[in-house]
Amino acid sequence: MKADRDIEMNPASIPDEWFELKKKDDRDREGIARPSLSYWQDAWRRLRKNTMAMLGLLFLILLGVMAIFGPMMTPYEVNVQNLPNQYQPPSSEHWFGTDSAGRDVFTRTWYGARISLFVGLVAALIDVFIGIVYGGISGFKGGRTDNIMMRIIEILYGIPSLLVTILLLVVLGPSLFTIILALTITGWVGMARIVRGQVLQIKNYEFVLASQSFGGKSSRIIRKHLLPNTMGPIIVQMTLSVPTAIFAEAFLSFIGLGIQAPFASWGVMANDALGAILSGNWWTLFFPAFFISFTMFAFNVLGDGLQDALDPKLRK
Amino acid sequence: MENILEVKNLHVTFSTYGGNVKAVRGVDFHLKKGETLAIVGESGCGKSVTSNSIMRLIPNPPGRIVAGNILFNGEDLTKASEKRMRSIRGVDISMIFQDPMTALNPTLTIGTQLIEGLVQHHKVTAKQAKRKAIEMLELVGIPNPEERLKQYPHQFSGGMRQRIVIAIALICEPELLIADEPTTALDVTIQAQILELFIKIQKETGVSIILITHDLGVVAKIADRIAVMYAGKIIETGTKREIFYEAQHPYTKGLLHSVPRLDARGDLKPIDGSPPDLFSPPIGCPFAARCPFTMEVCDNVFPVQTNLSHHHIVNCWLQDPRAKKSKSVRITVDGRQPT
Amino acid sequence: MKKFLLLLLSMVIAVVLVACTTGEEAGTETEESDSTNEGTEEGTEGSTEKQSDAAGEKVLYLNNGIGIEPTSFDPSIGFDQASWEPLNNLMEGLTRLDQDSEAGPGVAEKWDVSEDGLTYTFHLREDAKWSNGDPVVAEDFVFAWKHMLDPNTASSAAFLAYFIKGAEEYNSGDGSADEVGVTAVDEKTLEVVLAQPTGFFLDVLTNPAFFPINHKVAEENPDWHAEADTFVGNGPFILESWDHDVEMIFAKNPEYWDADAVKLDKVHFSMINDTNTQYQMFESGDLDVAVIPPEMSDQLIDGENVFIGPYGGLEFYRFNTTMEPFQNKKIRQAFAYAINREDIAEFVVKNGVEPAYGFISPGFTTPTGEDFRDVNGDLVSFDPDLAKQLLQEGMEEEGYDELPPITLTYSTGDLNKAVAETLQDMFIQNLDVEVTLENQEWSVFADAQQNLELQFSRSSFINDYNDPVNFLESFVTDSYMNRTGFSSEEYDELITNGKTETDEEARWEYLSEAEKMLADEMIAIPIRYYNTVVLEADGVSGILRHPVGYFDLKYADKE
Amino acid sequence: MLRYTLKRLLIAFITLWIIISITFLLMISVPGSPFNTDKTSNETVQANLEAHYNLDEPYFIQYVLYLKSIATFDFGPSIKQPNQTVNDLLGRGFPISFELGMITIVVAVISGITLGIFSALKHNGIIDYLAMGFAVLGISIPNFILATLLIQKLAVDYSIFPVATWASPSHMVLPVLALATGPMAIIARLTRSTMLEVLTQDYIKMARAKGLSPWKITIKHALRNALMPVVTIMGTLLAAILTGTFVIEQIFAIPGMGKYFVESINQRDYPVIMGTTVFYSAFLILMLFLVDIVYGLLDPRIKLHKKGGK
Repeated sequence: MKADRDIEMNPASIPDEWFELKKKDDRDREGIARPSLSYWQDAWRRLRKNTMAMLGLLFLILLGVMAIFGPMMTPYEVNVQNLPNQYQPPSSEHWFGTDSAGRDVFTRTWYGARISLFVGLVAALIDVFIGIVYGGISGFKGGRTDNIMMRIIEILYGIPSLLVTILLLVVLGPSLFTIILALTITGWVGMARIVRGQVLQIKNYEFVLASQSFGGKSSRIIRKHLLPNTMGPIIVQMTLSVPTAIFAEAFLSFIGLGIQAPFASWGVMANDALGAILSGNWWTLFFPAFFISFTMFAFNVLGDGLQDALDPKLRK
Repeated sequence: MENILEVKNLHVTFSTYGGNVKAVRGVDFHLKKGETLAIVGESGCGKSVTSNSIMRLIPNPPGRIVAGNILFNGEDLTKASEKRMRSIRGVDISMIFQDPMTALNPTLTIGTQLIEGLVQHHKVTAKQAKRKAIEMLELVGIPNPEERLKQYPHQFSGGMRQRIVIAIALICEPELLIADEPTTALDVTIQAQILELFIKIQKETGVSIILITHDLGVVAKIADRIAVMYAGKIIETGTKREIFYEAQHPYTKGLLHSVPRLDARGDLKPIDGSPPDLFSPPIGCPFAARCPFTMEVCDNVFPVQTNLSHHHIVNCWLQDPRAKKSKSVRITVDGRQPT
Repeated sequence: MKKFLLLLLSMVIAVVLVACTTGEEAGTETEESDSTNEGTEEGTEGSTEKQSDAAGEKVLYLNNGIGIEPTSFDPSIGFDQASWEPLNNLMEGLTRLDQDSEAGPGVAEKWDVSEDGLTYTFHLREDAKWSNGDPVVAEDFVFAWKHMLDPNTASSAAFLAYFIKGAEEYNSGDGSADEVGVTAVDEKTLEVVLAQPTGFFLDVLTNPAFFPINHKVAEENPDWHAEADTFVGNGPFILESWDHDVEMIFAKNPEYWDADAVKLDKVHFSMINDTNTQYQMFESGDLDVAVIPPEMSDQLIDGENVFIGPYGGLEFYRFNTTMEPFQNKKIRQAFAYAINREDIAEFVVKNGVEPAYGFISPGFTTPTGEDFRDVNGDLVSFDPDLAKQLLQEGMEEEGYDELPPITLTYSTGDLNKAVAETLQDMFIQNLDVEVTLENQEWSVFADAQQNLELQFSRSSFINDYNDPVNFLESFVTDSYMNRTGFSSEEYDELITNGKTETDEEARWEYLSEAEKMLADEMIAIPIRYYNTVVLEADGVSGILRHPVGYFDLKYADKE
Repeated sequence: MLRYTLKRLLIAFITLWIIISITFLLMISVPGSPFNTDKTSNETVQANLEAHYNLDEPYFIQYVLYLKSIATFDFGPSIKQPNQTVNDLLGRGFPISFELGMITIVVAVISGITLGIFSALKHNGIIDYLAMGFAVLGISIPNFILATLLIQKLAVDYSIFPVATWASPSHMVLPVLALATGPMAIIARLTRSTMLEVLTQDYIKMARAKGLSPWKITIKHALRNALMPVVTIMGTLLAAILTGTFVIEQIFAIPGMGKYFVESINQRDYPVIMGTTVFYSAFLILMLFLVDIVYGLLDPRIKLHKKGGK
């Protein structure tokens, strides 16, 4: 870009023909400076510019791919033991080494990814579902219904969720199903509050009122106004609740209420291998811990990126 | 009268992810003691950037004054240290912001916000500061000032808040007051009150004012001189009279026609199109794309300055003798305006 | 040269001391006078140390077992390792395990046994005193034992006293306290009448459940045992302070009759129940004794400061014979032969444990002086081919085309889980049988196992007293410990004989038969024996760790 | 204000009552009796024990008895430690957990806010990246791994701090560090983003236009406003720290309530589980209540009586 574009030419040297009025047709060349993008295209455009968020997204996609195909890349079965072969450091045979029962850590890591991601995603999706239904009804209906529903939320909000989760698992016994159940039983409250807040806010936005008064179709209102404005915060909240669930599961495995053997989530694998800090069999702890941390990290930066990208107020 | 402020060839650039935005591109103007200069233009034309530059309040990064001088009483503010600037801000030059709803910190009492500048710059006792604060509130017309000092911004109406903001700006008795769209966020009735206040204050204190606005009604009321900005450049300056009745630049004319006036006949005539993208501003006249009288030259060369009178300066090729000779131009300009 | 002089001096003192004690004991008859002598010898050593180490106090830093707060220091209530290990050092029963892990004199200096083996008369030491200065009297034992048997006390340990006449009846609510065969003949003489002859009764008495209670103190303050201020003991140490869930500090008990034998001035019991943390504290020098985290076993087990000793106990898995397919003996055997115990011991449990090819752990000496384990030999082995064949035969017998689903249940715990996972894998690889794993919290698990709700479940057994019958009697019909649905008159009879037969050789023969029968029926699969493995810091010595019984710091020393 | 307070109190009590009921319901539906030990105890003995703890009464009676005892702040005896009442355990454990929790929250808040402010002031600078990298790392590592790592490195390998227990200030460093890192990171990120938002506000520009020093602007104008979101998440953070203590107290052998809670779960010690749960909840609810009030004090715009409907 030339910095001195607007340098003044010697006015005398300007040809006289330049001082004729231009025809109208020639003048529409300004065109549209920026193609008008839909909300999602625009969000995606802005997300792409955020390097960290894109790295996070890339990591998560890779993780998903590896969770599906990772175990197929080795000749080892996830649960088959080879006791004399225990605690082998990483090598060309066992890329991530072997654990206390001589099982291949690489294979187990991806099985663990399946379970951890499953717990995280399902718990988050259920949260979203209940949250949208509850928060949506509360926000839309308003008035007395809203009042009562919000009182209930307020009451539930005070309940320390992890305590209830622990109690529930003590009673029901830990399994994939009960862990997800226990995590969601109080987890949706936050989501419901967010959805309700958004719905309430948008319901009163002038543009919604306006398009209603112009006889706008409700499907159009929902698609054009409600979805973009509520989905943003919901998606951002989801990117936070997935790793929270994964973390909670890891915490539960520390106090002995994690997924049960022979299944192993990352949390269980890490907890089982805590002694590796003492013994120097670092690979048994490092890989599950690394993936827990990095997944958390990736979801966090992606969440931050999405928050910026999806915020309609920040739309340039 | 001497110039209290001279801005010469000011260039301000913001670097963003998308590239450099040249928000201000060579602005020149001056201000005399006790004078009110209005800078008008559409939003995004660089008015606020110019005024913030004078206060050196451009966030850096991303903003940067790349060239030019700002002479305040002969001192070049572009070269002043941050410490020196702090001693000027609030004391010699004050500023009033657009939205009185957000310009006051919601968590502090207005008393605190009033006197903190005073306490910062002058060694005054709490008692003196309070007395001065009450005096200022009285000046700007807040009833029961003593009680009001203890209250929080949310306990005031918008107009009241703007009065407080003005009081804050004036408490150290500055020589220059920059008012950035001081009435935009207010109701019309309140607007009038605030403008009256400005006039009253200027009469009482003799402060010089730079008024930044896009509202020509406001300008008509209190400005001595007017500078019209478009896309980072000043395209026409002149006295109030010269601009309102003898405007030469098509943009200025367009601006005047887009204001509803009781005495004007006919329809409102909005200006078509939107200002150019300042990421890569046009080489020639920035208004060329929207101008009804665009010539080939407008697209390629920025117009030279034409001094129509001592004050009245315009940057437009239509003032060039060659354009005046051109048949097509003469017919269109002198005849009916094309739409 | 200096050392030699010290040694000489200490020997002189020792001789004087021995002379004194023997003088006092002159004319008394003790069945096991050997150990008495040994005790006094230790006493002299103690005084030697004291003089040579006058500079500073000897303080030993321990973690209390697996690092938890004692349940209770009421001997009848604290029925677990965390309570009884410290209690064994704060109190003393009629008998006390000596350095050879045999029951020697404790508070009882000597005792007489009647011809029929039913009546024991204990003669209490004149100088046995409580830490508050009261003499230990026969009434203290009567009080303590009846307290234990009182149904209202709800002591879990009460069954240990069922050898005593009238004890079971009183404890079950069918009899009265007066009918229990314990009487204080005089202040220092206690008479105990048994329900049936019990050869190992003196061993049973070393168990903390049979410790005395200072009845004067207890009658005044039933919560005497709850805090350090009110606790009154009669053992080598006194409870100096007890910061609940944090630390207990023991100090040498000057009132103890054998105080001279005690070398340590203080013992700190901390309560750190994280295996890694307590090991890290050992590493940093904050603890003198620690257990080895499983991951560290390979690196540490051969080290110099590792104490490895036998510990009477067995880890095993129970079949539920009332549930398919384990009603079939051959199928049960098939599972037993499919397990590679060697691998489990070496790679999973580690810490030098021995794989179990029988039920009774090594360390029980027969009347002929041999080890019971050697006499009865290996009763099961690892033989995948035999296992498959047995499974085939068993399935044919039952007419199965395929096995009903099998669930293996274990109580929550890292090691339990690791062993269970290994078993699961071994059944797939060696038997081609898939079993499902399930874990339950301990009390749920115990309840379910008790109620025969589990098909195939983990168990462990730690000996309470030094006799094989302790384990074997678990499987008699209707025993609380049976938990397999197994019932055999023949077996019941073997056990009854194994308990009451007065001819020791014949009695051990019954026990041998009983174990063989258990192995043939294979109602439970032995996995591995327990052992004691601890790290001891340099300079720590003399801690007694018995194969059966609780550890003893009486002779412990630290340089 | 009074009306609002009363209303909040009522809600708090209902929440507490629900927790008590849930706890009770879950506990009675637990299979297994708390009186199982490895060794035999006959049925009479069991029955005696159960009678002693009212476990033989009908559930409804048990429930009423339990509510009654909670109302009188009596959580009953511990089953596994017969000499101890739950009140004893709480009385011993709570001060320690409270100390741990409070030190942690103070450390987390102070360091988190400081970190957040510096990041925001040096937006997109090296300090910002370092601080945020550290913060994200703090959020990402499970605290049980962090705790074990800290012990091995700082206590065992370099002997800078003691390994475990809760005896002197130097004993507190590692557990507080392990527990505070997560919340600190959350606070730092939140402070940074709100600071960045606040710094673009007109009133900050106004303060600069008054010629105030950056330091004064940060402390007086920006910080106070940036703190408000931090206050609103305080309740959540307290809950997180509280559950974090379960892990930290276990690893560092700190005799606080978290240790009792985890042990009681493993031992099925009903009264202790119920007592600690109810106590924890009551404490948290109280804290949430206080947070609401502090928020009201910090932000004069929040009229407490208006906020009830939110």
